[in-house]
Amino acid sequence: MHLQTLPWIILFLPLLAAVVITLFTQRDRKTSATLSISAIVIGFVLTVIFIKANSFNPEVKEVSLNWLDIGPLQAEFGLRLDALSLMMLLVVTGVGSAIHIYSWGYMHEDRCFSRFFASLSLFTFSMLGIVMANNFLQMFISWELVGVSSYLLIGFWYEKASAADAAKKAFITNRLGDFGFMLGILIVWAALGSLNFGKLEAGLADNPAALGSLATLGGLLVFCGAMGKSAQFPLHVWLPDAMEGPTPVSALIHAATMVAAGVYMLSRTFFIYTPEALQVIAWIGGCTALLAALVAVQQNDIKRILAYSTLSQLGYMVMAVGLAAPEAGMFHLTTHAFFKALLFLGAGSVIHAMHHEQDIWRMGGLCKKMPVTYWTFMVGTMALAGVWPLSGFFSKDAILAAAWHHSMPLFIIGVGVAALTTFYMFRLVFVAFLGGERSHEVGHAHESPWVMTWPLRILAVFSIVGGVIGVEALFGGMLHPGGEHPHGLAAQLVYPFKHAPVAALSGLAAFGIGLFAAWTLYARAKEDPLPARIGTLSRWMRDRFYFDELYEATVIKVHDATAAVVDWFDRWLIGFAAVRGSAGATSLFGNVLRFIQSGSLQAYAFLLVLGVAVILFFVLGR
Amino acid sequence: MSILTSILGLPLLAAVGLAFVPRDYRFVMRLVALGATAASALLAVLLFLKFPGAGVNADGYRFVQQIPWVESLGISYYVGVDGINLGLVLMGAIVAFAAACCSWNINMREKEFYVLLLVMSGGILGAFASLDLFFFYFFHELALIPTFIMIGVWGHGERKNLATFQITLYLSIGALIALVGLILLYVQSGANTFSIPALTRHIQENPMAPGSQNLIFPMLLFGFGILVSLWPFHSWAPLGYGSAPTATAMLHAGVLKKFGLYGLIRVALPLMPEAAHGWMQFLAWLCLGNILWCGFTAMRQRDLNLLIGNSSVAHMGFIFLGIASLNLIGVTGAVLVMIAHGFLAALTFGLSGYIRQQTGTLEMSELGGLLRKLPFVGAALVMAAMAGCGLPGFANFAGEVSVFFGAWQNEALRVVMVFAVWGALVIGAVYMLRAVRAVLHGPVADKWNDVSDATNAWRKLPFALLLASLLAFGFFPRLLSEKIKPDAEKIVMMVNAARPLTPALSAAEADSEEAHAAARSRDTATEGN
Amino acid sequence: MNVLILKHEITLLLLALGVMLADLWLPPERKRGLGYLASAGVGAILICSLLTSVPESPFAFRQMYVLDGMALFFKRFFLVATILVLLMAVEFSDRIQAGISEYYSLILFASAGMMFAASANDFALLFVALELITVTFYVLVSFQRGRATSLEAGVKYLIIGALSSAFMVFGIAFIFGTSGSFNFGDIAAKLASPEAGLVNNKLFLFGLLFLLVGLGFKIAAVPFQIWAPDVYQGAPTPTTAFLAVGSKAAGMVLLMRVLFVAVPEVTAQWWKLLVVISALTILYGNLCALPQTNIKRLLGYSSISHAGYLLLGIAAATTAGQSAVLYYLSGYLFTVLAAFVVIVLVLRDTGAEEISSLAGLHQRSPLLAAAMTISMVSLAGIPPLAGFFGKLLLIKSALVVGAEHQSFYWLVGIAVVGVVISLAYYLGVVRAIYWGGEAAEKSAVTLSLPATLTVAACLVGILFIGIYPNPLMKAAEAAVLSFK
Amino acid sequence: MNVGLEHYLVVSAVLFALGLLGVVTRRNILVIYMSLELMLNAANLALVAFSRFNNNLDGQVMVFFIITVAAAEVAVGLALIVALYRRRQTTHVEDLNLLKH
Repeated sequence: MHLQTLPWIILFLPLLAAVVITLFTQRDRKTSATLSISAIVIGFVLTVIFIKANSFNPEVKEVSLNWLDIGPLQAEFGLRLDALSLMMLLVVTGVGSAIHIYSWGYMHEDRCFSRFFASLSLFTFSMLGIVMANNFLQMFISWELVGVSSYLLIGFWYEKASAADAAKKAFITNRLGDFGFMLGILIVWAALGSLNFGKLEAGLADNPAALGSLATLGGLLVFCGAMGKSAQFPLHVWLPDAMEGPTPVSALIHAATMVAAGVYMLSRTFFIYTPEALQVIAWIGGCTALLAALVAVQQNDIKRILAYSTLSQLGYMVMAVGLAAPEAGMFHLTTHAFFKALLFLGAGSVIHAMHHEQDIWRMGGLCKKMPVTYWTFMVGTMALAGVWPLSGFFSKDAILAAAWHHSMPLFIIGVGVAALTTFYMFRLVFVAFLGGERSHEVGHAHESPWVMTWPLRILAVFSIVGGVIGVEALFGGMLHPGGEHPHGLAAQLVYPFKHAPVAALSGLAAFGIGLFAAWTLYARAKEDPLPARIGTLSRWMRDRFYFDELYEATVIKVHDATAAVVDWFDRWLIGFAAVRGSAGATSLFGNVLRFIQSGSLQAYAFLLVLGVAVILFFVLGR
Repeated sequence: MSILTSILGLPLLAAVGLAFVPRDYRFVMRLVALGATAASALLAVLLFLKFPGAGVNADGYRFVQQIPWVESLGISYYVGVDGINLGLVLMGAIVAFAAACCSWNINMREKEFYVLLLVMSGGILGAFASLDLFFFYFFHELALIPTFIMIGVWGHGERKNLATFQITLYLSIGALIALVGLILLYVQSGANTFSIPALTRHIQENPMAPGSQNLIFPMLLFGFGILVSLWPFHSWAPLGYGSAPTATAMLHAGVLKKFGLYGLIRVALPLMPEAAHGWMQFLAWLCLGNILWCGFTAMRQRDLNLLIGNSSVAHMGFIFLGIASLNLIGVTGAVLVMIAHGFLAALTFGLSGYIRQQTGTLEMSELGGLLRKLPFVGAALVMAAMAGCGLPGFANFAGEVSVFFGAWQNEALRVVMVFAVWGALVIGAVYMLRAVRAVLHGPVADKWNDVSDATNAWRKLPFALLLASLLAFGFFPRLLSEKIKPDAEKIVMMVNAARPLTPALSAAEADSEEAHAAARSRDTATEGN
Repeated sequence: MNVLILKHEITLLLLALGVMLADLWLPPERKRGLGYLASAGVGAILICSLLTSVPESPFAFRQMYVLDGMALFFKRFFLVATILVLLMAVEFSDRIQAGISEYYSLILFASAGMMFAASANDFALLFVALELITVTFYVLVSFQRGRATSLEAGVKYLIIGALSSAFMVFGIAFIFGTSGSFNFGDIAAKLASPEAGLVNNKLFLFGLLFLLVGLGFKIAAVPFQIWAPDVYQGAPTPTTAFLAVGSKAAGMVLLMRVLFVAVPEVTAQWWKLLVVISALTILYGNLCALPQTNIKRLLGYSSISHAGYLLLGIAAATTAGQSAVLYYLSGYLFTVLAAFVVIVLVLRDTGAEEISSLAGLHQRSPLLAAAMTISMVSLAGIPPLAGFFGKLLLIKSALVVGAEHQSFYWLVGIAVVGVVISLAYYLGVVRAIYWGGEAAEKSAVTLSLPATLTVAACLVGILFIGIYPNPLMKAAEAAVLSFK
Repeated sequence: MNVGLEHYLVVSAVLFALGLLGVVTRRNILVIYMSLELMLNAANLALVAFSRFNNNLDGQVMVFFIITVAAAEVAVGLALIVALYRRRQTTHVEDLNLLKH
């Protein structure tokens, strides 16, 4: 049984839900939510059924329809079903389901409840599209759709100026990346004559030089797309701002899906990158990881901390791909999806309880008020920090191991970031959950309803076991065939220490250092002690290294200035001088000319005679 | 009688009929206008559905009808469709109906308005259905003149008068240059016929002299170019559209403007292939003017209609780029964008017209937060903006992406392409989102408390119809592309059968010749598969 | 000789005399209606002319007079024009203090002159026919004796007209002196024979140029256009209309006969002169019309520009060009008359002739507003109206020649520029009608049935010629054949 | 001295030129009008001379036409000038300035 239609159903159910909600059930909140949630839950169930039936390695790997074919442009609409996409499918629908269910509780009071679920479903559809795409163009299409649905979700509270601006910023920044992505696709297509991943891979395998001189450039351009979606330096600025959206959205975008799309795409198209391109990718990933971790240390908004943490982890993943270890990147992506979704939903639970207060310095002592949230959050934190045997340890270790093998500087950065991660996460936990109440809102806080806590519990379980359920082997088998991959629970538990002990131990050491630093600084802090200690650096970190300001001063200014200049020329040179000028000159000429008609009869007679004379001269005079 | 004659004749007939309806019978007038355009749109849908099965004549056209008109000059009323104009006729008919629907707020001189609207609709459809150069031009002008008068009489804004004069004179210059070019083509081809198929056949056997080609082609290029607001001849468009009544802007920006592009594809390329090769590199750079220049200008607009007008000019750049690529993908993509942009432009102008009617202004600094008050119209505007910045799912994307692939295939255009993609993906997004941000997002001001959404089904219908068309062709572009492809291929073959004759225009021409050859062989190779 | 060959002219003259005599017996209040009678009579002649075909021996009076296809075409043209002008004159009669029946009969006399001009095959007949027209027009122009502008226009027309007549006569004298004949056929034969050397005879060419002054005056081509705006503005409106249509067409037919029948060799030599004159005429007319505020003066300038377009067809010197001229003139006939009828009907109460006084016309009379708009648009040359197809033919004929003489491309370019400029001022009139400002006068315009029919006839003519050109095209082509 | 065609033509041309000069320089409409008649007569003279030297009487017939037409023209013209005088009390060309530009 191949169940070939199942993937189609999985893909289109959310779209159907979005359409039905938009067209018919806008007013009926309950039906809307039910539709949207059941679409993704059914999707999850069907995915499980499909994997059960076909395992992660179906016989038929592709099903496709013809979407557009014009001569050499053969654009299919197809689904590629292999381990990579199926695992990703599982993650997206699984984590997505949890977030959808959670949203029911979180968004319950919002008046645009139906719209929210419609957007959420649209987003799910787009994301599934990226996951299952079997060709570049379809991936680009879903890519764009993800962009727009994230625009709709981030700007969900569009009446708030900051939300509307953040949505715009996210979309446009993504578009900058997509610009490169499109060009990359064009280069690849022009050189290899196909868009289909399978055919491209086969083509490149046949003739590795097929991309010619543009190979590195093409790869890097495709990577640009990933930079936008996965918020890699220097296109990372949109992600923290995107926190303006409702928290489930942040969870969905930052945890499992949108930002992961970039890494997923890199893994999917791993075959086109040349070593040079990979090097650039790795360094960009490393820089992002470091930079974001540093910034996260000095943020006070709970969601922003998580946002920068996401950035930092994405940096890890991208670095992994750059280090020619896409399986490690995907592994981390998967585990990260679990614990980061968990963290965001936990943060959402906190925010919900705190009546939309997001400053951690106004929280404190929440562990008693919200035990479920606290403990699940703690699990997430530990997983993120890389505590053995939680999922984060294994995936992060895989990346550190890859770095150990390939590049010492990146390894050092990686370990440093790991320490920073532990530091800022525990800073968050110490300040927000432990200690005394820092504001009276904490007094009113209480645990969230079951629709919100159950997703937390489920995600917490996955955050714990995610590292040892065979994900790594699965990705490894596909993306890194021939390499050794651990099988069996026990083997997986100890694999890191056998495979690359230095990396594993460094990771654990980093955790220790980070925890210790956080404990010393924040366990009993009333206010942040860091600014006093490191001064300027702290300010730089808090102000996100002034990247927004930098863009404001460069990219945006350049565009605005160009637009102003062009507009000026358009208005005055073309519109006024050339167009209306010539009209004006004509009319002026007419006005002058008509004074020949002086009204004087004698002048008329004279002119007539003059005319005759001129004609006589020219016709006969020569 | 061909179904095409009914499609274009119904609005014209209704216009004549309306002239005899007493002016107090407003309801009757509206009914006649709606009925005629609706019938014409339905017939166009029928035409579209029946197209693959209909009989083809020797020249590859279907649903043809030919009536001799002026024998001594070889003018005949000759209508017919192939893949290239089929979609345009469909799009024109649907937009005409939508425009008629959007005219409910006209409350002075309805009679004249509806007569002109119907004449315009009939003229537009006639221009696209005609296979005779004379009628092709004739119908276009028939549609153009009502545009001017409608802007003058029912237009709005302080600069209405300037807008009317500017658009009239500017477009007339373009139309006349094109006319002179067409007549010259007729004269110098020596075929003594205005029939496009006959002319094409004649020229395939007796190609035009290089001198003639180089004389006529620029005339058509710039004549048609002015009509399509090719940079730098675009400044009529934003102001004109900004001042035009809703229906007029919808019909003109959506449909009538495509006339010049259609003319380039149908007439200029196949009949003057050598000159086409020589000029295309130049055209490609000009179309960057549209995409970037007008995109940047759009970013600076303070009035929503001006912004949309500039963006519509910018979109024309993609169509030109598709044409300039001179290959199957590019030309097919260009036709796709033409159709898609038709729906889109009509939609955006319809929506902005609605907003203006409700708020009395389109100054973006005055507006804001309207999505709360106008959930339907606002959502439609968001979708339109998204379609405008090339979001997949809308027909524009299918077209633009084909244009990109087509233009990229032509190696001479790659530098241009880099900028074009920038314009499409980044600049387009910037100004479109800026408009959404300014008009729909943000807090809603108290003064807009009375603004009401389109609740009535009739009010929603035009927008829903246009959106549905955009989405239908966006999801299933093959509905169009499969029909366009064979005929686009014929044109591309005719163009590429000739060698370029003025390499002076581009240094890269020598390189690109190989590319052409490669592209051609690839074309034919895939054709073989 | 068959005198019946002149039956149209003779009947027309009798009709003119009849109208004059009827004035003696008719009570004053009935005199106005005489115009209807006159136009009915002209209508009868028109029908008669439609039934007439070219006789086997088309000549009369020692080949002075010819009734060929061209003559017949123009006779019908003039008869149609006369009918419409007479109907217009009836509507205008309130503003003519005395002698309305004389006004009618003078129109008929002028019309007879034009019909003779259509048939002129000899410089003597040319001169006499032209003078018949001109002298009649002196009176017609100054017919509103109470109005100073009418008188001034009359005097200006008189002096400049007489001056150009003098040039023409002097020219004819030299043509006669060098060629030894007045007859077009004889002169053509002499020109064709190389031993006579007439083509290079400077005196002959000098005479010919002087002759062209007279004809140029009639059609108001640069540099002989100078009188036109003043006279158009000052003259009573029906006279202006008749000047614009009849007098200009008479000049055109004579010009064509002279250039293509009498001196084809010289014409072939002088194409450059014609191109230059045509270009200047187009530009001058259109540019000067741009700032005008008086509608009649504007039409005066516009009529100059149309003379330029017509000359474009003549400069091409091909049968296509000639038939284009005929076609264009026919369209121009209905178009211009429609405009003047509207002017007569709208402005007869106020007497104001400013463009701005058309304001609010769309409310006062939608029919007249539409008629004026259509007329303006047709004059600009835009489909589906008469002016378009005419311009198309003219441009086409010029472009054909362009392959040989590049200057024609420039000429076409200038014509295009002219059309665009003209659009600006024609649109100005449309603006005044529809959105130009507040109307001073708000009452509805009352239209009599004949007036409505006149307007309708003009509109039908404009649309028919514009939309279905075939019949007129065939007629024009047939008429031009008589030049071969 | 033998009077040849040239002499007649020269006289005729001189007459014509004088007439022209009168038209262009004189201010009184009546005088201008007389100058115009002079020009017509110059043509007449030329015609008669040509007729004589060409041995073709057509020219002289033409002269009759011209005289007749000129008479008609004068009749109408003088009437017009009289009408103008009665309305405006002037026969000066400078006073004809209502219609211009």
